[in-house]
Amino acid sequence: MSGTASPTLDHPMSPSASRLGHRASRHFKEKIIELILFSAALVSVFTTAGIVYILVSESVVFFQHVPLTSFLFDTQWTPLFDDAHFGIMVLMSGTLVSSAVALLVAIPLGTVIAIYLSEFAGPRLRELAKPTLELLSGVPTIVYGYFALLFVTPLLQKIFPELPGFNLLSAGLVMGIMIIPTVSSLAEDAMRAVPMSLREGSYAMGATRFQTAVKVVVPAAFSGIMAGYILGISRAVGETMILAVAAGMQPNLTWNPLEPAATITAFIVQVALGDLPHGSVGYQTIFAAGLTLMLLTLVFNIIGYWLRHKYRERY
Amino acid sequence: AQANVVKIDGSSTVYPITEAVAEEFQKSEKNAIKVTVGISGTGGGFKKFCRGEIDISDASRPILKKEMEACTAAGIKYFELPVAFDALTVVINPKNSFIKQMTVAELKKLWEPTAQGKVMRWNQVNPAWPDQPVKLFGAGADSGTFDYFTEAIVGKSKSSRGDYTASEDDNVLVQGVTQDVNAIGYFGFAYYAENTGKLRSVPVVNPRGQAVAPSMENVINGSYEPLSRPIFIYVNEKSYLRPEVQKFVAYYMKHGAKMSREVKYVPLPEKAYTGNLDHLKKGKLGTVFGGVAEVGITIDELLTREAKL
Amino acid sequence: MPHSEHLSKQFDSDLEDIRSRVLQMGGLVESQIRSAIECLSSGDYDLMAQVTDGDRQVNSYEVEIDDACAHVIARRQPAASDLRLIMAVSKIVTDLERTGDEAEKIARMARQIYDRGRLQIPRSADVRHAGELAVAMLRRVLDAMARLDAQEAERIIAADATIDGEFRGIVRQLVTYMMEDPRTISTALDIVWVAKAIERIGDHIKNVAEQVIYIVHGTDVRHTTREIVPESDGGN
Amino acid sequence: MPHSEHLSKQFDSDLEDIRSRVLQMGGLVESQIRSAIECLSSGDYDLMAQVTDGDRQVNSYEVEIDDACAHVIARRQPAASDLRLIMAVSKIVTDLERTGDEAEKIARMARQIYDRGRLQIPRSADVRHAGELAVAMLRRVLDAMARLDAQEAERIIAADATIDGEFRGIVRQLVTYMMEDPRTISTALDIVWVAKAIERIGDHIKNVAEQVIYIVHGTDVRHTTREIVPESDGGN
Amino acid sequence: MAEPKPALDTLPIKAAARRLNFYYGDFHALKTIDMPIHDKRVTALIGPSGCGKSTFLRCFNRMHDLYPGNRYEGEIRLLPDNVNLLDKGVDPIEVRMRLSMVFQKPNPFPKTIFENIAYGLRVRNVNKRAILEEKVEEALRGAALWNEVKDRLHEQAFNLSGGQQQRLCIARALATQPEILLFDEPTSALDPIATASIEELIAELKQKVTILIVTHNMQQAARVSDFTAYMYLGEMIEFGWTDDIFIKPTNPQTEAYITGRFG
Amino acid sequence: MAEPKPALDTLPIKAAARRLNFYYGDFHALKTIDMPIHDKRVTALIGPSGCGKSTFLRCFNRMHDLYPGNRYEGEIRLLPDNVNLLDKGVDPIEVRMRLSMVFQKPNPFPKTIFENIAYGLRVRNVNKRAILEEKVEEALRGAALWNEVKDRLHEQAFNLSGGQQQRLCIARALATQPEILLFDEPTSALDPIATASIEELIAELKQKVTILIVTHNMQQAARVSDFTAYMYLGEMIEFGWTDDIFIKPTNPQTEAYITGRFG
Amino acid sequence: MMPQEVSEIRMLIARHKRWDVVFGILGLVCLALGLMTFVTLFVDMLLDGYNRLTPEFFTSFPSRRSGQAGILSAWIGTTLVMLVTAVVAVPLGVAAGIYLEEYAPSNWVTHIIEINISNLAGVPSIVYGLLALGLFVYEFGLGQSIATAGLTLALLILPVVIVATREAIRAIPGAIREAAYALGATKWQVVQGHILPYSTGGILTGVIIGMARAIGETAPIITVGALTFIAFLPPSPVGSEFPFLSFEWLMSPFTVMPIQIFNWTSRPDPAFQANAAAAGFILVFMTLAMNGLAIWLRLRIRRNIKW
Repeated sequence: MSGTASPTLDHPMSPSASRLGHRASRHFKEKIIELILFSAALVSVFTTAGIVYILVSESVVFFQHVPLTSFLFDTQWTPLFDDAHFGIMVLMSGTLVSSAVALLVAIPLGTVIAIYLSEFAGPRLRELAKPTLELLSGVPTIVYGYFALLFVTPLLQKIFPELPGFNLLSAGLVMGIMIIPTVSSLAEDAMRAVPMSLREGSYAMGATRFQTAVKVVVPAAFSGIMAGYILGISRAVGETMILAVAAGMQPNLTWNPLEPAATITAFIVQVALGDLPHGSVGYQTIFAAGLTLMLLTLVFNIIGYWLRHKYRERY
Repeated sequence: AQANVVKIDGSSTVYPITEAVAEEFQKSEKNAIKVTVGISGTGGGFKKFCRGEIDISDASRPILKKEMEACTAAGIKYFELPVAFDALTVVINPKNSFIKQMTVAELKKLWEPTAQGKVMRWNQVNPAWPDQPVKLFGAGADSGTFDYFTEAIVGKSKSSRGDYTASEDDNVLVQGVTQDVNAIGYFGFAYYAENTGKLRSVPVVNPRGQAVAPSMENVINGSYEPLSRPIFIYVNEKSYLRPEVQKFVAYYMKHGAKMSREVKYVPLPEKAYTGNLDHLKKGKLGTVFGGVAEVGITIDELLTREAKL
Repeated sequence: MPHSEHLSKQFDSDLEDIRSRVLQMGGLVESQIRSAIECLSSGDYDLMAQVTDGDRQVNSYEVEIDDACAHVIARRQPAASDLRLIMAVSKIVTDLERTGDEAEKIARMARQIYDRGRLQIPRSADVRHAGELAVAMLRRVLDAMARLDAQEAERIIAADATIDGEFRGIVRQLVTYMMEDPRTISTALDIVWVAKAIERIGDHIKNVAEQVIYIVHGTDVRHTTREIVPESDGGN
Repeated sequence: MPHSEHLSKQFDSDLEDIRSRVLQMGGLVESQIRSAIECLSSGDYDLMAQVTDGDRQVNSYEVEIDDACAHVIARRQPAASDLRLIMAVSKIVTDLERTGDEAEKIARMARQIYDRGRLQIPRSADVRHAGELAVAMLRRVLDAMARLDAQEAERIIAADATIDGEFRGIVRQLVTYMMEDPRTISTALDIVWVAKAIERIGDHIKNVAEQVIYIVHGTDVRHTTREIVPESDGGN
Repeated sequence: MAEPKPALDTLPIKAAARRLNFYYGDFHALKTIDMPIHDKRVTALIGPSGCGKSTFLRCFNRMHDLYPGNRYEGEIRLLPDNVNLLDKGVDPIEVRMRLSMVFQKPNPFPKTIFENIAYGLRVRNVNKRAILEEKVEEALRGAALWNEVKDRLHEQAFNLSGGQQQRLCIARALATQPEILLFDEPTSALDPIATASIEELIAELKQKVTILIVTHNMQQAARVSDFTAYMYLGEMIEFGWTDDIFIKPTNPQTEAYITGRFG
Repeated sequence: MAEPKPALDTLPIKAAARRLNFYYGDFHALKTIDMPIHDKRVTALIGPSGCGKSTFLRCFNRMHDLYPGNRYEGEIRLLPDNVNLLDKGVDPIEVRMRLSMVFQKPNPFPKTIFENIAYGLRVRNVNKRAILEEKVEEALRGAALWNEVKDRLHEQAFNLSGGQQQRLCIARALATQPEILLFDEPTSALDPIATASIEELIAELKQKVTILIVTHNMQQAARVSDFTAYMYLGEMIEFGWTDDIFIKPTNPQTEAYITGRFG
Repeated sequence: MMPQEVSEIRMLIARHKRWDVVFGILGLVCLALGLMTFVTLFVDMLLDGYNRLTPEFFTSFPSRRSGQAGILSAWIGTTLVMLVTAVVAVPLGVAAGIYLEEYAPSNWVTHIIEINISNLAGVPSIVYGLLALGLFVYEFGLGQSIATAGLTLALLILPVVIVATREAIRAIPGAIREAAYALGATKWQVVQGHILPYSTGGILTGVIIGMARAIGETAPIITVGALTFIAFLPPSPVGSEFPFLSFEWLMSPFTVMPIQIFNWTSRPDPAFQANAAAAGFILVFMTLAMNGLAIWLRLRIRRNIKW
């Protein structure tokens, strides 16, 4: 209200003058609060900035010693050796192969479980199974690492007698199992969010449960399911301890999951624990590797972002 | 830093001894003095040490030039105290029937960088051995163990083939060798000593031509060569002014031998520990290695060097 | 027919308003007829003027009630009995208004008769009787409407024949009267118009009664009983 | 008034149906009047019977159309022009039906006159003329309704005065006629009834015209122009 | 409209509920309902919320079988083959293939317009492109949607307006040539104009198919239906010609509801 | 009802839109609207979906300020103090304290019945228990809900039925004694019976407060309002007495909409 | 419908229904596979560590003798680190979530923040370790303290808390918000009186799930360099003298459960594997309890708030 406006006699609350006074302090308080909240939101940006700063500034030192071309195209990764090679492809292959194995487990199983829980299981089974399944992602990964090494690998060796004690396959499989709840939980949430009316629409056409699930519910929940996959991929790519323990930290440019190999994360944790003098090029490799890892997950996230926007649910 | 806390960090190799000492020390002091022992690796340990963040650095190798410079720059002076010997042990699967012993040359053939991707079968190392694939396990390239092993075997530090399973966690290597009949690996003696049932050590032919199996005695008597090495703790001079650090170091020197044995390391002779105490008392600072890692130093050699300080 | 209330009190009051206005209008028309008959016998000029005035009021009732009906339909979308009530009321007010017109016409005739200086009106007793019959019928039909009494409405429909009979009798006697004394033709003709008006009032009342039946049962009885009833001669 | 179609074709066809039925009914009534007048001059008994039959058809038109109106209200909740149409139609059919009744009455009078053996009917030309006037008016009003022509409707309302004038003239002359020859009283009185019927037809047509104006403009012109128009004496 | 209405019992019947009872767990939702569904006519079910009208409708294509704890008693006979739709031996999927349903909110599948309509046929293993195309066009024409969408059959169905979506759902239901079309408050989510177009469509569809529609909007029942059934508390209170129900209902409860005196 | 209606310009006015324009970003949603809101009367806004009726209503309590990219032009004057509600200098919060709003779907807070109604007072720093209790009772009585809930004021509001919830929202709006009560399709989520009770309440409330209501249901506008404004494509097509709008609208567009000829 | 057509349809249905059965079984198998893995793990750890699950295990410090080693410093360290994590991540995350849902204008800054958060959620935990090493340990000089670990894990779960907060807030119907604004509430009044109370459950669930993730994190803490022998407890946060509260513990060295497990698993003495299994069992049990709490909260909220 403009300051000169006549007081509103018929208004039961305080006269306008005092309301105006109240208003000034109110505005100030509101602004301060907004500022505080905004600062909190900025923390995440600072975190990213910090990560990027740390990774880039250390990597810059690294790339002063190592040309980018050899980083990208060299086929050996022996940064700590006398004859140092810095071919990140070696670690990348390990990362991608192990992730691929994990996803080959997690995506089909996770999706099937999600469909099963959302469309087939009774409410009681669902209420019980979902949280129990979610515990799979709560188990410390170090535990999984030994599980892969001591339980899964010997089991696999019965099938592939040639399988070395350390291999991407077993680490990937266990990682896949660990990721199942990430995939299934998000996918199931997305499917549950599909309105009952769509399902009823399908059933009313004479469709069976399976037809309804596969032809209607899954396409409708596609974006949410994708989000689950992407998060699963991120977790697979970023997983450390399982691989450090069970995959064999052998820098090995291979696409064969039956071989041992090192991944980016495993390398970082290995160096972090090692006896390397800090500040050396060898030590800086972990930042270059970290930066690569970060970029890799960024790529997946961007793909995920794009997919989600393209197939956003509209029901 | 916190009062009454002795901060130790560094090599995972030295860790078991330091931990054992710390445990007993705290008990004897009725927990009045607190000790923390971290594992940041020798490099990580020195980094912190030279920043003045810790009082004592565990080191599986002598301090290197770069680290010395860093310490000098930060104005940090230190006592170098050898605490035990570690015997790098070459192990094979107990089911392996053809290896009785190995020479350094054979080991080199197997581990040198040029072997990568080429020497893949046992008979390529020694025609007498069968045509079986070789599975290699070794310490991580960032570890002192790796540095020492390559120096001792290949002749050049950090010079190794890359296609082997490397792990910081020696238990992982134990598992690897245990699971594969054609495996060969190397790591600290302690891990072998704890897993004698699952592994078999390979006697290595020393420069004198004797094939010597790793054992406490063989290290102490100097016959296990060239794969035995001394391990150290470095004590910050300023920290040593603090009574709790003094007490701890004193305790370390007094009980170091016992504790080393307990955790399957090779203890130094008693005089080595008293010598160390002597250095401390006399304020003899610095390293005797001049910033380079050497191989094949026997206990005697070590003692001689230390005494010269 | 449910006597419970609408969920909308406004709707209830709208309907109640219409119903009571119709009854008020009916009451007014009733008194108009009574007054007009009274004029005929008394020659009271004031009363005649009053009837003329009253007719204006009847007319405005008609307009208002019709308006109200349109509004109820537009605003309330009535159904079932409510709808039948509105539809019937819209018909009833037309009949009531025309009944009012007939009353006014009677009053006008009375004035015309008295203007001519006639003091003795032929067959006035018969006319009066027929008029009273009509008034009674109107009261009964209003009552039937108020009570939603379809049986009474049926009786009223039957009773219309009595008024028709009275009318035919009056006309027959007036014809005789005129033949006897052709000078009375003008006056007698006025009386014929009065009788015709009363007969017509009876018809309107019958229409109203038919609508009452429609309100109650939803059945349209127009042109059904009528065709069974023996044909009236004369006026209708 | 929009001539576009309803979103509901069914509603359109319902309304169209009602409208065309009203016009059919009007056409039928028109021919009834024409036939009745014809009866009067020709004495054609067959035609008279035909008119009586036709009236039954007119009646059933009324019932059907009223029923249709109720259904449209119940099912379609008409508003604005649609509502006005329905409300007006419900009034119009009453007037048309009563017009039909008057036609039948004329035919009945004709039969009565011819039954009495009268071959020469007094003032028959005048009556015929008035009748033709009424037929023309009815045709015009139906046309006005079909075309929603309110101006024409207003002209029709004004034209009602002409019929009223004709009626008064006929009655005045018949009175003279009766006075001259009292034996003709019965027949003359029948003619009076015929004239009265025609006058009444004029009134009904006027009512219809008023409803046409209501349909078009939504204004109720009843009892407004009427009061300005000089009072008619006699019948109305 | 004004032609005399034929007597009820002379009209052909497509289906009939006979002593139908329905229970949600312990709740007795439908109480001994008897009602005919006249062939090629629109029958509307009206009544206050919770009266069971939707429940009744959903019995016809056994939608209640999707949720546990529901129980039918009595019969719904489908003519001419006189099969009891509620019979345990009758597969609900088969029932749903014969009776199509259109729901309260337009629920097109997240597919193209074409695939939405083809869905029912594909479920029936009709996969030949030519046949699908023919049937889709036929269904779209039937739902008065063909002209609006013929150039964008392969766009996502969600791009359609609410009213078009609902007509798409009707087309989808029509594509399988159902014997009865069930509408469950098909316009409650639509604006008045879309509602009018759906009502118009229903009026046209009854030339070809029997229609049963639930509506909470009395006026809609009045507008679209030939027959109206008034339900209350799970009971069928009155069934009759819509004109009669809305102008002269015989049951006082129906009267009360129709006139807004409910309570 | 049938008394002659007073001439429009003799009636007291509570508020008036003057040359009001409104933009959602680039979209010109309201086009130069002039309209009076008569004091202690019910004014209904009708028109097809997207005509801007809700947008117009939401200008009155500056709800558009909650979302970015919205822009007002022109004035809404509130009488008697003749303040322009849309003035930049006028705090939208103050506007909202003077004009209450009831929404499409009942939106009680997940709090107790008492706290729901007390909320508006608490926002105004009224915290004394006695005053709150008094005002809550008054508001509940005003919304014809007191008798139904007086014994369970401290139960969760969600336990109420839909219609009760909406009356609770009305009570909540009333508690702060607003000068104008804005209703945004208040019954579109309710069944016919609850709808009737809300309409009844609106009829009573106009004794005390000026009411502006948006409804997509023409019949509802006809039932509850004294005045009706017909809007189309952001323009005010016709404003007048509800009776006139529904029986003899003057604008052919209004006529077309009212009679269902829209298109 | 013709009779033969009916029989055709019946065959079709039967064929389609076979898929229902096949998929039902497949789903159960997959589910069982997942659940069995967990159970195997859990039981395996229990069996391995069963003998070590004594009261002394919880009250003993680590030791080089496997039989005497306990997890006292580890579980207390974990508890304290989690405390720091919660205290830092919850207010920050909730505030950020509120800002983004309720305050943020739709501009490029907001967009960046949003994309950034969704990216952070996918950043591998080890990268956080690198950040913490560079930033907290070296730049801020916090060393290998409880504060460093707490802050690191707080940053790690910050996106989880933000996303959970946003989702909980988004679940509040806009109508509730509009209702409050329409009554004249200011933005903060709306947040304080409605947004926060109604989303508390959802936020809590998210926080607990985030914490359950953080509690098992090993890699970032290893990267920070916190693999430590600690045979004493941090200073008590509650003092006997004024001001009774001490924050000295924040800077205290520490160890946490996963680190302890990692430590034990890499011991030469195989007897430590039993310790590791026992500690692993306890850690899994802790996450289980936290998840259980989250589920319980979720159910409770679903019961109490209906929109």
